[in-house]
Amino acid sequence: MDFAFSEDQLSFRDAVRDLLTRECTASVVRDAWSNADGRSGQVWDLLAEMGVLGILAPEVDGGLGMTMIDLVLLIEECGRVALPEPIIEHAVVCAPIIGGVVSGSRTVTSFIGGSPFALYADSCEVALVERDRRLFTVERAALRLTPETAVDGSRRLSTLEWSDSDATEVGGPLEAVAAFDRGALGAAALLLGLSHRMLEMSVEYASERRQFGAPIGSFQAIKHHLANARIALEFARPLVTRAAYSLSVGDPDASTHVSMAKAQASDAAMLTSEHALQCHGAIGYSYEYDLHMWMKRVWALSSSWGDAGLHRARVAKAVL
Amino acid sequence: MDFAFSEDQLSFRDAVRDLLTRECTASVVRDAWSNADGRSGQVWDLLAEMGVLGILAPEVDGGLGMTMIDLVLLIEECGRVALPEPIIEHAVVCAPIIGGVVSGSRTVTSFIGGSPFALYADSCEVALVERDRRLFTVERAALRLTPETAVDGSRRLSTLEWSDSDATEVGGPLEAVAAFDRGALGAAALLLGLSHRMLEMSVEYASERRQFGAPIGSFQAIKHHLANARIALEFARPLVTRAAYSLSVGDPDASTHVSMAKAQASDAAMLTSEHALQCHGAIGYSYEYDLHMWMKRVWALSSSWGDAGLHRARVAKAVL
Amino acid sequence: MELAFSPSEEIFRQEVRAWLLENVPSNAMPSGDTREGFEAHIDWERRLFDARLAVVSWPKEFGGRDASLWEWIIFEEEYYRAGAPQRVTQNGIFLLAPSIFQFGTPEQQERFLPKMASGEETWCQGWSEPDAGSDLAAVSSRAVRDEAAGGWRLSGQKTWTTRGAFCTHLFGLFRTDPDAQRHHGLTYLLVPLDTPGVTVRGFGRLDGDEGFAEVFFEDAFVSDDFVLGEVNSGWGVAMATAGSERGLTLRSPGRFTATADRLLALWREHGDPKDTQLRDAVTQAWIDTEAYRLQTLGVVTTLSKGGHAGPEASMVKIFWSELDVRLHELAMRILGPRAEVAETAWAKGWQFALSGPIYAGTNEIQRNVVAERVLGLPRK
Amino acid sequence: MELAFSPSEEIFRQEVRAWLLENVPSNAMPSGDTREGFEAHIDWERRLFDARLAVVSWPKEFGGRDASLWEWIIFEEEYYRAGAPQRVTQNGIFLLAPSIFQFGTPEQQERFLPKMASGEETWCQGWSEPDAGSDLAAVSSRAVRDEAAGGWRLSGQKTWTTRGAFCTHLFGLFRTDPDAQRHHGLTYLLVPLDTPGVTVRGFGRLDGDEGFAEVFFEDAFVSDDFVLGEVNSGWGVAMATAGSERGLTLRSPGRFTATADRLLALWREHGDPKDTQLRDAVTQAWIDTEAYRLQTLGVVTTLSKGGHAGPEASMVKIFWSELDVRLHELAMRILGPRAEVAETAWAKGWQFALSGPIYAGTNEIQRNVVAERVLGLPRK
Repeated sequence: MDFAFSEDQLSFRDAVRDLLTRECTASVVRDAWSNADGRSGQVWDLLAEMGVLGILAPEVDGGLGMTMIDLVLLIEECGRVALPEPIIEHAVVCAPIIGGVVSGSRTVTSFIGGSPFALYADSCEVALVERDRRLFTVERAALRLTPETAVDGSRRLSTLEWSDSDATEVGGPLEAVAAFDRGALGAAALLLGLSHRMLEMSVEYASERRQFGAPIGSFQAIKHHLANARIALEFARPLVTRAAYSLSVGDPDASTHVSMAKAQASDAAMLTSEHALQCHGAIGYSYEYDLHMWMKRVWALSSSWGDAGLHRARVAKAVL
Repeated sequence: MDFAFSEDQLSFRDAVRDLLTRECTASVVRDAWSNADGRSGQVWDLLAEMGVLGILAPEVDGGLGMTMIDLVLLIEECGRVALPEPIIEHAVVCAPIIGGVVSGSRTVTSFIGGSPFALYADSCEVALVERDRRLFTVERAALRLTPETAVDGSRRLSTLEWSDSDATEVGGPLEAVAAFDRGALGAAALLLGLSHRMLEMSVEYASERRQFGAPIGSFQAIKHHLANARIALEFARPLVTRAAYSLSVGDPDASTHVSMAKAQASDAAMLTSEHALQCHGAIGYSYEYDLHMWMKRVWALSSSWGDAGLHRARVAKAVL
Repeated sequence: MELAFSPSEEIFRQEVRAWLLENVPSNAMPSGDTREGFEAHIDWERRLFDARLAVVSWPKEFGGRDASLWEWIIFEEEYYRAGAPQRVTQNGIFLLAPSIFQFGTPEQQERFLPKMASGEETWCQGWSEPDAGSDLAAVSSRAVRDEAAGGWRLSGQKTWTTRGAFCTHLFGLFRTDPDAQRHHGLTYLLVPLDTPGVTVRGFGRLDGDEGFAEVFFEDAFVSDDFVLGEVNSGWGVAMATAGSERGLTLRSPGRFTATADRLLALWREHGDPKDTQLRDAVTQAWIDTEAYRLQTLGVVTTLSKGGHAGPEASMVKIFWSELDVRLHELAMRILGPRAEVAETAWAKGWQFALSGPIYAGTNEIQRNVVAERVLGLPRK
Repeated sequence: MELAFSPSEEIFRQEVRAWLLENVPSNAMPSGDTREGFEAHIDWERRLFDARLAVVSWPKEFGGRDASLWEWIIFEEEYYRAGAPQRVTQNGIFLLAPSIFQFGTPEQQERFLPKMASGEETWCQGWSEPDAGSDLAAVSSRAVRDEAAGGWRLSGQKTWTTRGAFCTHLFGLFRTDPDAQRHHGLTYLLVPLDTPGVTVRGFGRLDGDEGFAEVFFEDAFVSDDFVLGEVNSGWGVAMATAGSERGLTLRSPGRFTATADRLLALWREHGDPKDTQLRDAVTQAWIDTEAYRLQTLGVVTTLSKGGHAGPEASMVKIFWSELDVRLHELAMRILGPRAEVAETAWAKGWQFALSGPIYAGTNEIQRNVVAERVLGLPRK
């Protein structure tokens, strides 16, 4: 029994954190709200260069042929900086089953698992889509896009339509469930990262902001709000790690473990977002301050890839 | 529109409060945990003398022929002192439909609405029972009792069995629903009274008890626990009052109003009980201190006469 | 106890309902917290005023109808039930006006109230400052006496001023006695925003609308006529009405009842009836909405009989603000992944609801008030 | 990362499971927090000890097996899964023993540990006093130096001492430097309860059992051999192990996993499958139980590699205590009005669970610790 990441996994995580802290600053995220494709520009290529996009891709395809337990910490880092990219769709969902994703130049999105929208479909080259519980790829040119504006301005949404004749089958029902599970776990990891950063922002602000002659972080109500967020995250992370492990080793209960992780991470992230805003007060409610970009990503991801209720129902079916 | 009790109603309430504060002390409640019948002895007769037991009884029967809006505040007072008596069963459920309850000498209990137990059946003279959605009375001698020990030592529980030949029909399905509604509203009123007293005990204790050089009630965590209880009660009472009014005027939505009241009062009382214990710390956890008797009554009443979930389901059926 | 409205109150309800049915725009206006939307909303306010529906509870002479509090409750119910536009005049008519009625001179009432009612003059609130948010008594904006000119010269900065970039006037607290501490030595001033020396910079809120503003004062002059109440007694002016009115007039039950009705409709259309988990939560939100409405009827009964609301108003503020969050959160849960589409009333309403536990005194501060002033727990 | 136990660990599990299957009494014993129940439980402890299962993680010389923390986790899982009796020795073996291992002299280890393991000597905790509950540093019980006799004379009072009326020994903090303030000048003493001058009065807990005691000291003498750690350094002794051990050994995951398993069984038997509201809550409680188990695996991994637990233990304490309340509350909801029957494990367990957020440092204090020492928020 050893419930810890390896030194290699941790140093890869540190390297990705360094890269993202340097390159994917809050102003990169803010730019994505108003730029053409809602994405980060060069950060995507830098992640490709580091090998992050191809972790799950087969070695024969130029990938690293590794597993979810090698990737999960890196996805969390993408959450920490609110990376505006189809990182889950491309690197987590599609990498193991669609070729050519390693360099990042042929970006893949997905439209599966009953999701009403695809993310960044307008700037992707290909989409993984689901119909009748089977998976297909469709090239960008063959997709009809109907865009929708999201609350999170960097999330470019569209609904997709396509003709069967333009779709190439790449998997059946088992692959479809596995792809959804990977997506849900990816979302859970992103939510952890987003939440930890919101909590950091809140601790920093509450330690500096003074009211009634003291830092507001010295007041017990603020302390307990943020302690509760920290506790929720403390007891979400092990579920996310375990689900990543189960996917990696092909545990027969992996889907249930993923659902536990996503339910817990969704709830913990919503709680953190609520307390983070409340502890910031009015400044957190202003558009110029960064917090709202993290919050809005959390709102979106907590209900994407199955919300907490859907995942608890999946767990209930398995364990009750 | 006038959402206030009349002067008469308020002075009757005050008189009952005076009586109960004087006569139904915590030691009377404590005695009921170990005495023969689990009841208050003379307090019952004093309530009868004041006319409380016969408020809903028809005038022809010696009662006051009044309505639930005249009674609800008095029931709340019974809750405040944790009166160990079948006050709901006798004065709220049975008084309008069974004769001879005014003097209190012929005490009536009830075994209706799907409740698994009757209260104080061993010391009552008659029971109102339900079978096939119809109401009957059965004399004590014709009842077979199987006692059960309750967590609240003053609640003497039994299951009842009887022969149809010993049962006298006193009402059909409509009366059965009305009797259950009265019982549920009575329980809601008791819960309010119990909760307000628990809150008072907690405020008193937190104002006196010092730790870290200050009264614990000056710490924000304690303040917010008790404020939350107070708010929950503030927004439960109007629902209880409205339900009493609706029963009094025969509002067609009265059952729904009762369910709203019982759901809210159950939840508010459970919340208050939790915070009251937590703010007391170890002393509240000791048997010698009075708080636990109030808490245990709350636990019992919050799930008797329909728990919050059952009543919300009733509301859902009506409004969704 | 009597829980029915009188025949004359019901007639009033019918009149209001009929007028709204005829007049409420069928297409949603742009947000009143943007410049274009604000102007459209002021047009709407003018129509309300012309129908004598802008400020029903005010005296006739100032544009009202001398309506009772009960009629005001009815008006609000009908207004929100009809889906009528946001009231961009609210900080004037609901927050400032009660103070002017209580503390203003007859001249001030005559000067300010009719134009406020008609929307000709629009008011924003100047409480918060960069270092005075929850801690309102930390206000440091100054007003220095100009004896010669018969007035006050203002300097300092206000912020988080809702619709400050579009309003014509600001009311706020300024420190007039520099030696006094905390809530002493403050004066309640009424400031035209076109006064020389006043600069307003709008900035964005969470939902992207430019609904906030910073207001800078550099030697801006206001005359003595623009002092509300006594000099150095501004805290009392601000608090006296806040306590009794805030809980009631800022957020009438009609607003939440209308939201709850929409939530129930959303549930009926999109909810899974087999999902008793979500059904239970929706039902509880409805119960809470009813609890809020009924609690308000109790408060109005008390006020109608000459009573006061007191610190219990803090419970009201906590309850409605958290209820509003819950109502919208449930809508988001019903909508599921579709909730992130920006162009829905729910997405906008959710973002707005999140401000409730923060503005008008954070709920943490309100809970302190409940603990100390309602329950009597020790301050320290 | 490797989330399977090793073959030798699985063999250990099988041995423990087989022994428990054979030995756990089929009828529930009376509560160990009553006099008769306590004695029955001590007999049980003796059988555990004879099987070398009382203190598996201790060195062999003191009655253990030198088991790893992983094996200890396995032992606990099996113990609670088997529904084996309450450990009335727990305050000795889980709370005092780690301190004796860390701070005790070889002679003290030899003197105290074997008899603790066998249940011959049973220990209760003497932290709380009438005026020192959450505020442990307010301890005022005194120990005055008796140089001639080579020891200390105790006076004062402890209270809320669990099973104090039945245990043979008490460990606690006493003020040895009357001039020192708060957590300075305290000494950690081991006190036989049959010492002249010690009086114990048992009193009832919430659930009616006489599980609490007051312990009075009037010039009671303990010799220097009974000082654990340095004189005037008792606070450090008490805290050093509390931080790293409390979170782990006081409440092992096996306990909650067993409760959750019983809850799931109760749901399957009595739950309404169409009630997704309650089903959802039961499922969430199961998820939380799993989260607790997995989080502990992380802590054990850290400790096994020589790391320390630190203030994160406060998160653990908050989580298990509130999880335990929730698990029992859900059982009460499933049972509905039948829950008030006293003679069920759930009713008893519910009442016990309510003490969790209070003892071992109230959750309010633990949340302060999380805020200040995990998150780094300012103390003042």
